[in-house]
Amino acid sequence: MNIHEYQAKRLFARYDIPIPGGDVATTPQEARQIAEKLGVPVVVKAQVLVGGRGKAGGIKLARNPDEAAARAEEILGMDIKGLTVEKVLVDEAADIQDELYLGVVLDRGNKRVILMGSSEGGVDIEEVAATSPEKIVRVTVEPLLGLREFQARQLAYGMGLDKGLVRQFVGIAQGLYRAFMENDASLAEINPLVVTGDGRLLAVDGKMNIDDSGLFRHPEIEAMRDTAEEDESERLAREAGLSYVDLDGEIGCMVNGAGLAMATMDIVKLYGGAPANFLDIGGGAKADKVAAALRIILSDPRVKAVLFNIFGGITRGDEVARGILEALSEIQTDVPMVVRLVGTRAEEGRQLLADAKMITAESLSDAAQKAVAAARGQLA
Amino acid sequence: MNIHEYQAKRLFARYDIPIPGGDVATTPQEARQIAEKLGVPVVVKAQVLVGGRGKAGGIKLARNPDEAAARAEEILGMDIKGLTVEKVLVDEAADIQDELYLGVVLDRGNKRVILMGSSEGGVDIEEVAATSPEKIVRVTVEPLLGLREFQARQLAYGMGLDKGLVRQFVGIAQGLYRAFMENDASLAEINPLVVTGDGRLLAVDGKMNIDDSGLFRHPEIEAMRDTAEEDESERLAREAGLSYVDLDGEIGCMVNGAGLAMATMDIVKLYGGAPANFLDIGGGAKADKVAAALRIILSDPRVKAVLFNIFGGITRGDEVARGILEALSEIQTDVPMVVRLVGTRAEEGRQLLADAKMITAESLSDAAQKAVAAARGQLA
Amino acid sequence: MSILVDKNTRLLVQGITGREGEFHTRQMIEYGTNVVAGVTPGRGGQEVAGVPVFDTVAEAVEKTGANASVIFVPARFAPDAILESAASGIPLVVCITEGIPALDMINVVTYLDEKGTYLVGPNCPGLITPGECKVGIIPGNIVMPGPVGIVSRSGTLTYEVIWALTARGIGQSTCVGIGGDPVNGLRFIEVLELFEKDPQTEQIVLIGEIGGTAEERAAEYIKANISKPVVAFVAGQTAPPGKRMGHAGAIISGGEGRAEDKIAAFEAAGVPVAEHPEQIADIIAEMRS
Amino acid sequence: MSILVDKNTRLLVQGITGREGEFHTRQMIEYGTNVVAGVTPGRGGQEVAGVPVFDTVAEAVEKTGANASVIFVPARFAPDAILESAASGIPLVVCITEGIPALDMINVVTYLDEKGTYLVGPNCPGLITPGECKVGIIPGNIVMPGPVGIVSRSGTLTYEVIWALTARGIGQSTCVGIGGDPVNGLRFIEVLELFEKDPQTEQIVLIGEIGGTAEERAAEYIKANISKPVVAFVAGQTAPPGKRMGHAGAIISGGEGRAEDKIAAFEAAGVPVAEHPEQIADIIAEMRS
Repeated sequence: MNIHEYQAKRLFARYDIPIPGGDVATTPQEARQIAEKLGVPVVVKAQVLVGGRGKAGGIKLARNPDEAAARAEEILGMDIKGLTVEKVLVDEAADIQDELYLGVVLDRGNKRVILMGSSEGGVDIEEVAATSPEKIVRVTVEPLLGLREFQARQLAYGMGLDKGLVRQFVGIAQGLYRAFMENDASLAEINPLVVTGDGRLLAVDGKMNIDDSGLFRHPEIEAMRDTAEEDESERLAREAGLSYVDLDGEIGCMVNGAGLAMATMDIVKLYGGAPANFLDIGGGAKADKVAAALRIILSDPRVKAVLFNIFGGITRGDEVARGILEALSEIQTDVPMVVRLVGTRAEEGRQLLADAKMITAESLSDAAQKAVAAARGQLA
Repeated sequence: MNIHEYQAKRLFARYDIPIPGGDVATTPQEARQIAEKLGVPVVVKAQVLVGGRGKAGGIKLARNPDEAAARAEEILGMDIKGLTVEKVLVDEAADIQDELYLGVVLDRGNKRVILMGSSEGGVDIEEVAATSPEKIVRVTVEPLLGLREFQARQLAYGMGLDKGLVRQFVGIAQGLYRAFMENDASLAEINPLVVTGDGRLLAVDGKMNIDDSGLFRHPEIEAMRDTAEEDESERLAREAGLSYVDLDGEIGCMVNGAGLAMATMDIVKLYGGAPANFLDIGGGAKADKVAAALRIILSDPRVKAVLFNIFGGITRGDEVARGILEALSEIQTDVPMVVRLVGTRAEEGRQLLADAKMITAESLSDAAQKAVAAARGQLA
Repeated sequence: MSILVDKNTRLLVQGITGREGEFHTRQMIEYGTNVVAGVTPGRGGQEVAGVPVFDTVAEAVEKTGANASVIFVPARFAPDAILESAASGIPLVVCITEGIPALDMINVVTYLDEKGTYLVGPNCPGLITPGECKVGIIPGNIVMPGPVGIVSRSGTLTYEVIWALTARGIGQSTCVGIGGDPVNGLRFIEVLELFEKDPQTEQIVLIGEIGGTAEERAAEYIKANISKPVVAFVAGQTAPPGKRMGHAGAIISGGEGRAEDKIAAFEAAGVPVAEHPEQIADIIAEMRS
Repeated sequence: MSILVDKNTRLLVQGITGREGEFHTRQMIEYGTNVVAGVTPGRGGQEVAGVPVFDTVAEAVEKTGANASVIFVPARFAPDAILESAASGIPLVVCITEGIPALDMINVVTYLDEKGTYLVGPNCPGLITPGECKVGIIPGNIVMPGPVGIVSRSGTLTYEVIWALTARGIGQSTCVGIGGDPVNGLRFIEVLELFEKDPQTEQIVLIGEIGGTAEERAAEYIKANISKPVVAFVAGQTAPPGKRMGHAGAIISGGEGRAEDKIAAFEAAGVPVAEHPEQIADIIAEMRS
């Protein structure tokens, strides 16, 4: 789960990381009031859970409260990569002398948490990694020891930080590490970490991703979830306990198992189609879950065909068939459907679906080709 | 540093360990009030930093507030192993069905923290270890992992605990472990951990020793120090930064280095004397520290001779000599003094002391023998 | 021969009294797995499917000589369960449980590495040596004994491949689902090493997916160390970056984890990459003919 | 020959700009120790006693090839300093600092054990190979090169013994003060093992004290593994139980740590135990005659 910049920074502040004064506005009037209270030039920043806000015009400077209101007016309601801006953060504009990068990430290959620092802040760290990898300094955290001060200093000196800033930096690095660990993050990032004209370090932008599996012990973070930012289908799927990702294609997919679901999407593409979604109903899904899944798929107007690929192990073919029938009993649809059922109670499932005007397939290749043809109106 | 039972239990309670209701009284009237408030039979317990209170008559049952006052009257002011009882703890009397032992200690040999549990509570665990070692169950905490739930369960099942009590026990074990770790303890002990008639676990007695080296980060524990319980000489020595332990003998010892100080005590004994104290002035002591040390030694009326054994490394012989002279300029004393100075600036030191009527010695054996003789009035 | 589990495996089931634990215990016994013990704290002394239940793993090991464990306990208790097995000296721990926080797993795998304990999973279907021993939830009716070793980050996708192989009359030595979590136990490399040493295994199937760099590392390792033919497949070519595709570990992020990079790495290592799951079986069949 | 330090030791001093650090750096240089670097964060680029100072140990090691470090930083920074040296690949770390919390040291020594880094101390005088290299604070003017290896939990008590040996014309191979803390690095056993292998060492002196069971373990080890003659001494026969005698580790508690038990253990292992420090030299002299 991702949280907004303002949420990440407020969380960082709880770990003694200095952030600019500021607050969130949902209207230009609120933006004006915040700017008035701050009494200094401000930056108005779109709060959307997607990268590239700056390039899209979602971050603007304002010298006074009137300008702040005007900039907020421009940004609120803006569409950034398909997401509507509902909130802006109005922050004190920092006196930026230098921009650094500091991030805590999970190094999956080495099964360790690492800290990365760079003197090249304010740009995408992946870009720095690609163009000047020597500008990125890394330290690996030993699970037994946690992040040690000497490691934070190694980062600081390695980044070529001014000696007078090292102590501040060490505090920030330790705070960011704690914020990462104590909130089950998979990413905690300050970019840029700014050196101000008067020699202070300031977290001007913040980003944090939380491990979904760890959310159960952080209800206060779960409460930060911005459902307005969430795709409607993805929200419904999450509530139904389904793993769902909305995509741009025309073939809806319902599969049991994440790897098989991806492989199903891929084979649709291989045969000339495009998947409309990733959808894993999980192991042992019952009819009601299957029905919910089908309703979500069919709610997408782009969907021109549905492909069911169920390899029964714990999941039973008859349960899946019942779920399909349940959903179809409520929804009127002309969308053609291709069903491939294999494994546990597949035969019973196929019999249940015999009257439902489904296209059946034996192999996955066969099913994918039929689904692509059906979406083109060449079948059914 | 040791803390009182009532302090240990209050600390345990902060880690969700159940303790009996109760409070501390310094007068019989207070004891009566506490018993009234509790409204049940109580136990009146002497709060002294020494073992064996029970056998000494320092723990008594009282069925009502009048009895509580009477028992407090008897216990307050009592002398237990040289310490005067200044406070009593008035606790609800528990309905004791069974007595267990639970302790967290540092296993020095293996450089690990271990938990020990036993179904034989209420008696000295060393006694259990000696008589029925199979009754003690141990688990070793991996530094990487901390105390894990499965380990607490292993203890519980190993102790033969009733299954219905295991969950409570696991919580108590984890609380005690955290109390140990978060307070830099060297020992945290519940003895007995009582099983009550209504199936609850209750920490009826508690003991905690704190690592002096860790005290700097626990000012709230440092504030628990009961200076009234402390030997006056030991308090003065602590304040002067000296390592001092009061003993029963007649030969005062001043030495630099802990090992050498012990060896000096031992050799005094070897030659028929008895050391009056352990005293390590530490490395590089200046004159004022030496003077403070000598004042403390001479304040002990049992002291019949003083032995200075200084092996100069960082410590300088002339500094030690100056400290001795400084102290002697203030104190009138007839106590004979034997000085052995070796190493850094020993010669200068000896010259400074030439006029001070000191007995000098070359070797440690020589010094010890002379000190023993001097204490017997056979020298000086 | 085979790897990790066989006729000599004496299996302990952690969470045996739970719904899933009991169901799969029966399935494993039915397949012929020697399930010697179950563990559920507080349920010691009971029996499930004829298997004695103990309160602690230590006691179960002592009384039954269990040498492998499989875990069916909820995510918040699973790290402790893994550690309990490892601390009790069990050399192979298989964790089926999904949804364990990644940061919890860091300490767990670090401890298991120090102990030299093998961990398969978490968030995996377990493993099966056809005709000998099933540990986990891979359907026993789709496998058959034979020469192909399978290692996979996926569950049902693996079944698909096994099915395709079996349909062509090609059996498997051992099928290992290493799981879809970002921080897990055995990775491709360790399992490849075991297959390389296993005399029964003649070809190896590696099923990867987007996320992380385990496939890239595996490709390098194969080039340097594996003499047996390997066929790879990578799921998620159509997955968008930044989105978690079901498995906690199946996400393209921080510029790493793309299917195309993984496929390129295999091709650079001379490992043929199938275009779809069933094609894996075709390639293996061709290799064997 | 000798153990742990010699002419090839390239020493780094952590906390070199502090009062103690600077003083002892000068003493060590004067003795002939090759002090190649100092480290104090924020003081990189300066010089102390002609020794270049760096901000981090990693940089100091890279620039100077330091292969041992000695620590003179205050107790609350010392664990970090030890870890910094170990993490930077230095194989021998000597920590003079007194007053480090015991629980901090548990994680530190666990990490160093995993890395295979030797730690001497903390709360120790360091070590000296007479005529070659002094690391720490043992006075250089009392030692002389020779055949006796010394290992001790104490500081000045060790000087006393060295002094007595030197006075009798008996030199030392290496003198190692392992320190008086309850949780420390090298123990008697590890140092005994090194002396056993060292051709220069002909006799070994072991100086123990009350607290813990290191002496009992050493006695067992000597009986089983040490062929060279060992003389022991145990300080604290007159110490009362439950009282800390200066050193954090010198306390009789929980029924363990008594001098009489330690002496009995040595005697049972056939190790002569001196009655007082000077007698150690007498016994060694007799052995050598």
